[in-house]
Amino acid sequence: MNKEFIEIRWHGRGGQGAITAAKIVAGAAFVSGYSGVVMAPSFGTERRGAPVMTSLKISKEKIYDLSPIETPDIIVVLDHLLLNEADVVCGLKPGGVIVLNTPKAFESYNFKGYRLATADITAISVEAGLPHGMVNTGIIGSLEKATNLLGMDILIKGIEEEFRTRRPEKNSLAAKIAFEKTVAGG
Amino acid sequence: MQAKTTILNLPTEEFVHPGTRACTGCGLAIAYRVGLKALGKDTILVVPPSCLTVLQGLFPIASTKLPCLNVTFASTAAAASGILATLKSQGKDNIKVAAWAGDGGTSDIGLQALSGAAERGENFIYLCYDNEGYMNTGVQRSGTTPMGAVTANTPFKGKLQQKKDVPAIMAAHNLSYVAACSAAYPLDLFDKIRKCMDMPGTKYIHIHIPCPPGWGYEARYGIKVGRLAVETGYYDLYEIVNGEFKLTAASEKLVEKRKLIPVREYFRSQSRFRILTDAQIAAIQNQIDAKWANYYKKDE
Amino acid sequence: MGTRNYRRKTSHSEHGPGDGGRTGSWRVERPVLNKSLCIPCKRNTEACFICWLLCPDVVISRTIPPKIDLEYCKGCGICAEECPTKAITMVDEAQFSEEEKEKE
Amino acid sequence: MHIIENGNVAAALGVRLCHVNVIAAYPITPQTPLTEKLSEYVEAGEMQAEYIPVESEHSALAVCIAASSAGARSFTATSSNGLLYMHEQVQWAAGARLSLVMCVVNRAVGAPWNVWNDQQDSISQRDTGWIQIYCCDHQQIIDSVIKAYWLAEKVSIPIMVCYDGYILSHTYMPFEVPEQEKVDKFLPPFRPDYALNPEEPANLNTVTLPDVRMDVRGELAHGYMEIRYLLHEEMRTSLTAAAEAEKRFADIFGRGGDPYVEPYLCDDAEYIAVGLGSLTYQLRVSVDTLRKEGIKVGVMGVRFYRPFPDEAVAKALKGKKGVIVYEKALSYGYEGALASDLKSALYEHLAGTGKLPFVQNFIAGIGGRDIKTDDLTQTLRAATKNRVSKEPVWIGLKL
Repeated sequence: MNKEFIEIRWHGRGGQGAITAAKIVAGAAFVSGYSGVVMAPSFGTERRGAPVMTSLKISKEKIYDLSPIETPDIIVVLDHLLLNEADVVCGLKPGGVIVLNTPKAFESYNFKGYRLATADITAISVEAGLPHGMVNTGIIGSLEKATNLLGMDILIKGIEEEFRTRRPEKNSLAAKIAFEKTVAGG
Repeated sequence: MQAKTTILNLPTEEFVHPGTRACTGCGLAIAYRVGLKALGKDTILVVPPSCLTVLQGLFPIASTKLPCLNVTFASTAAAASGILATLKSQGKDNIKVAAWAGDGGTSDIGLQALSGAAERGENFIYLCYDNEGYMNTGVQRSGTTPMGAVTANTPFKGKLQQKKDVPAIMAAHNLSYVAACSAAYPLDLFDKIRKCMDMPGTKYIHIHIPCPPGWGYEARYGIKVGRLAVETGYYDLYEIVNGEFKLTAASEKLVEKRKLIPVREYFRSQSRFRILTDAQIAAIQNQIDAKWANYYKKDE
Repeated sequence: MGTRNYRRKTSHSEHGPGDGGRTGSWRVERPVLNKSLCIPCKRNTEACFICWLLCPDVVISRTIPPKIDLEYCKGCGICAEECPTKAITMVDEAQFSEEEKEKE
Repeated sequence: MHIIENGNVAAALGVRLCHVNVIAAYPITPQTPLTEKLSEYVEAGEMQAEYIPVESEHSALAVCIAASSAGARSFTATSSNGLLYMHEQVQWAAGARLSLVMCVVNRAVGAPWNVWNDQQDSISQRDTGWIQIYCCDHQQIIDSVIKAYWLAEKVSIPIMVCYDGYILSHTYMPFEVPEQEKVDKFLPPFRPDYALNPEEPANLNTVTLPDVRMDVRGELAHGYMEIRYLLHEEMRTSLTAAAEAEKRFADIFGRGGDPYVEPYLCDDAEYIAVGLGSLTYQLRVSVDTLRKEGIKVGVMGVRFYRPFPDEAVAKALKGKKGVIVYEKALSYGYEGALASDLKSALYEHLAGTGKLPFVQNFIAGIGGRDIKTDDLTQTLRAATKNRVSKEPVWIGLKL
C-alpha cells in the first residue's frame, strides 16, 4: 500500500458512529505527519439505522480534491449485514484491505484479490464494558492490526481524547482487545 | 389598582410634531400621539409599511421624536426582537421597544413573525392599529376588515368573511397582557399601555382606528364613530391579564347599564357598510346580543 | 447643487415639524373658539381640554385659552364636534380675507 | 492551533472569535450544524451573545438588521430556499448599509427539493448589494468570517461568506484556529456611525423621495437615487478596503494572499480554468494532470465575486488563449453568471488589443451531482484544443 496517499471508506449505519471513528483516525493521521486529511460523510439525509458511508483521505500533502472516494485502499465495515445491502467493495483497489466487524469466522468469507481482517467487535466492545452495539472504537483496533498504518499509541490517544467525557478507558480498551483478537489475512 | 388617567394629569410632553402627512381627522394620529405619551421618551419604535410610515414622515424629516426603525412588512416583531437582543447585550434595560403596525401588517403578513416573537416571550409591546383594511394602499380588505364592508377589492358585495380576531390569537400565546382599545378612548389606551409596560414577555394591544377615507364618514365624526362601535357592543374594550378576561372602560359600564345602542346606528354612520341589508344587520345584531348576554351572565 | 457631502449615506431622518408642509393649507373650514363658552376660559382654571386630547395633529395647546396653530391645523373639526359646550365652531375658510390669511 | 473539524464548525469558531453580540438562526440543511454549534457556545457560556431561535429565515435577517441598527455585531447563516425566503431582507440590509456578516452554505434551490450542493442560492443574490466571498477550504472559511467583519464594518456593506454545502460544510479537514488576542488586534469593537437610541433619536429607512430634499437644518439631503448610487460606488471602492483587510490580516496572522483571485500555475498558462469555491481546488488536480501532458493550463478561483474584481481578473487573463469557466449555477436562459461577468471584464479591459481569449462555459455539479476529477480533466483538456460550444455545456448530464 502506498502510504503517501491513502483512501479509506467506512460503511456503517446511521447512529453507529462511523463518522466519529473516521474522525479519530483522521486526527491521529494528522498528528502523525499527514498534513492532508479530509473526512467526508455521505451527504444528505442521514437516518438512524440506514446504511451510511464516510470517506477518509490521508495524504502527506494538502488535499485539493474533495470529491468522493472512487478507488479506496481500505474498506471498514462496522456491520457485517451491510454486505448483503450494499456493494461495499465497490472500487476497492486490487489487494486492498477489508476490515469487517462480524460474529462469523474469518474462514466463512471469501473476498478474492483482497486482504480481509475480521473481529467480533460487537462482542469485544461488550467485553470492554461498553453498551451493546457501540463498535466504533473497537473497529479502530482492527483497522490498525490489518494495516499497521499509524500505530496503536497514537490511535489510543485519539480515542481517549474524543471520548474524554464518555468512558475513555473502556473505549480504548475495546480498541486494544480488538487489535489483539483481529484475524487478518495475508 | 392603578388610578385612571384623566386629561388633566395626562403628560403634556408631545412626541409627534404637527404638520404630518396623515389624512385630515386621522384616527391613528390620535392613538399614536397618546400612545407615545404612555410609552415615553426611552422607547425605540419599530414600524412596518403602513399609514404610520407616511405619518412618520419622509426622508430626511421625521414627525416622531422617538428613535424608530422602519422595517419590511412581514418582519415587525422579529425586528423588535433584534433590538431587544441588542439592548440586552448592551445592558440597557431601561429602554423599551414598541412595535406599531397596521392590521394588514399584523393579522396578515406580519402574523408569523408576531407569533414567533410572542412564543419566544420577547419583552416588548406590540400595538396593532386596526383601521380594518389596507388604507395606505387605497382601502383593500385585510384579515380584520369586518363582514359587509365595501373596500377597493370587495367593491360590490362587501367582504363576505368575518373579521379575524387577532387579540384572541395572541391570547392563545399565553401572553401576560392582551388588550383591546379604541382611538375614541385615548385615556383607556394610555392606561393600558402604562399598565402592561413592566409586565413580562410580549404584550399585545389592539386599537380600533376610525379612518375617514377608508370607512366613509366626515372627518369631524371620527371620535363619534369610534365610540358608536363600542356603545353598540360591536367592538369591545377589554383586557386579558394573565389569561383573565375583563371588559374595561366604556364596555365595562355597558354591562352595568344593560343597554346597547342598536348596531344599525354604527353601520349607518359609514358609507362602507352601505350594502348591508336590514336582514344582515339584524343577523349581526343577534350575534352582538348573544355575546352580550354572555357578558351579562358572567356579571350576575 | 449636489448632496455628495451630506451627513449620512442612508435614509436617516431627524425630527421636526411640517414634514407634510404647512398643512394648514389643507383646511376647508377653520375652528374658531368662543371663549365665553370654553370651560377652562370661563372658570379660568385648568379643566376640560378635550380639544387638546383629541386633536390628531397636535395643534391645540393645553392652555387657557386653548390656542389653535393654524399653520398646521388641517381643519378636521373633531375639536368642534367633541367640545362639550360647543365652544368651537367650524367656519368656512372663504370667510377669512386673504389679508388675514397672510397675517397668520 | 490546528484542529480537524468540519466547515460549519470553522465558521462557528470564526463567529465566536469575532465576539458577535446577536445571532439569529432558523434551521436549514446544510447550514444547521453551524448555528447549532453557536447555540452550544452561547448556552455553555463560551460566548457572550444573544441567540434568537426565530421562526423563519426572513425573521432571522430581520433580527440581524434590527440588532445591527441598534449597534450590535450580528450574525446569521442560511442555505438555499432559506436565503431565497430572506431575499427581501437581503436587499433591505444592503440599502440600510448594515455591517452584517452572513454565511451562505451553498445548496441547490427548489423546485424540486434537493439538499445537495450547488451555488444557485448565493448567485441568485448577486445583485442585492452585498459583498460576496467564496471559500475553498476551512482555513478560508474561518479567516473569511473574521476578515468579513472587519471589511463590513469598514465600508458599511453587508457580506455573504459563501462555502459549498456538504463538500465543505460537512467535510472534516485540518485548519488553524486563530488566536483570540490576534483576532482582537485585527478586529476592533463594532462602533457604527449611528445606533438607534432615545438620546439621539432618528427614524431610519423612511420613505425616501425620487429627488433630493431639504432637511430640518436646511441642508439638502439625498434622494433615493443618491443613496443607492453611494451603495454602488462604495461597493466598488470596497475592493480597495478588501486589499487593506487582506494585508492587515497577513501582517497579524502570517497568511493570506490576493484578496480577489487565487491563481494556480497561471503565469505561463495559455488556458485558465475559472470558478468559485471548492471546485477550483479540485481543478488544481486536473491542472496538475494536464501539465504532465504538456498542456499549459492553470486555474483561478474568484474569491471576491461582488464587487467584481474586473481589473484583477482581466489582468490575470490577459494574453491567454482561452478561459474555461466552471460554474455550479447559471442565469437560466443564457449562461453562467460568472462567465458573463468574465466576458464583460475581458471586453472592458482587453477589447481592441487583439488579446481577447475565448470563453468556454461548463456547468457542473448541479443539485450535488458528483463532480469527478476525471470529468474536469477531460473537459478542460478538450477545451484547450477547441472551444467546445457557444452554449454552456453541462458536465455529466445523462440525457
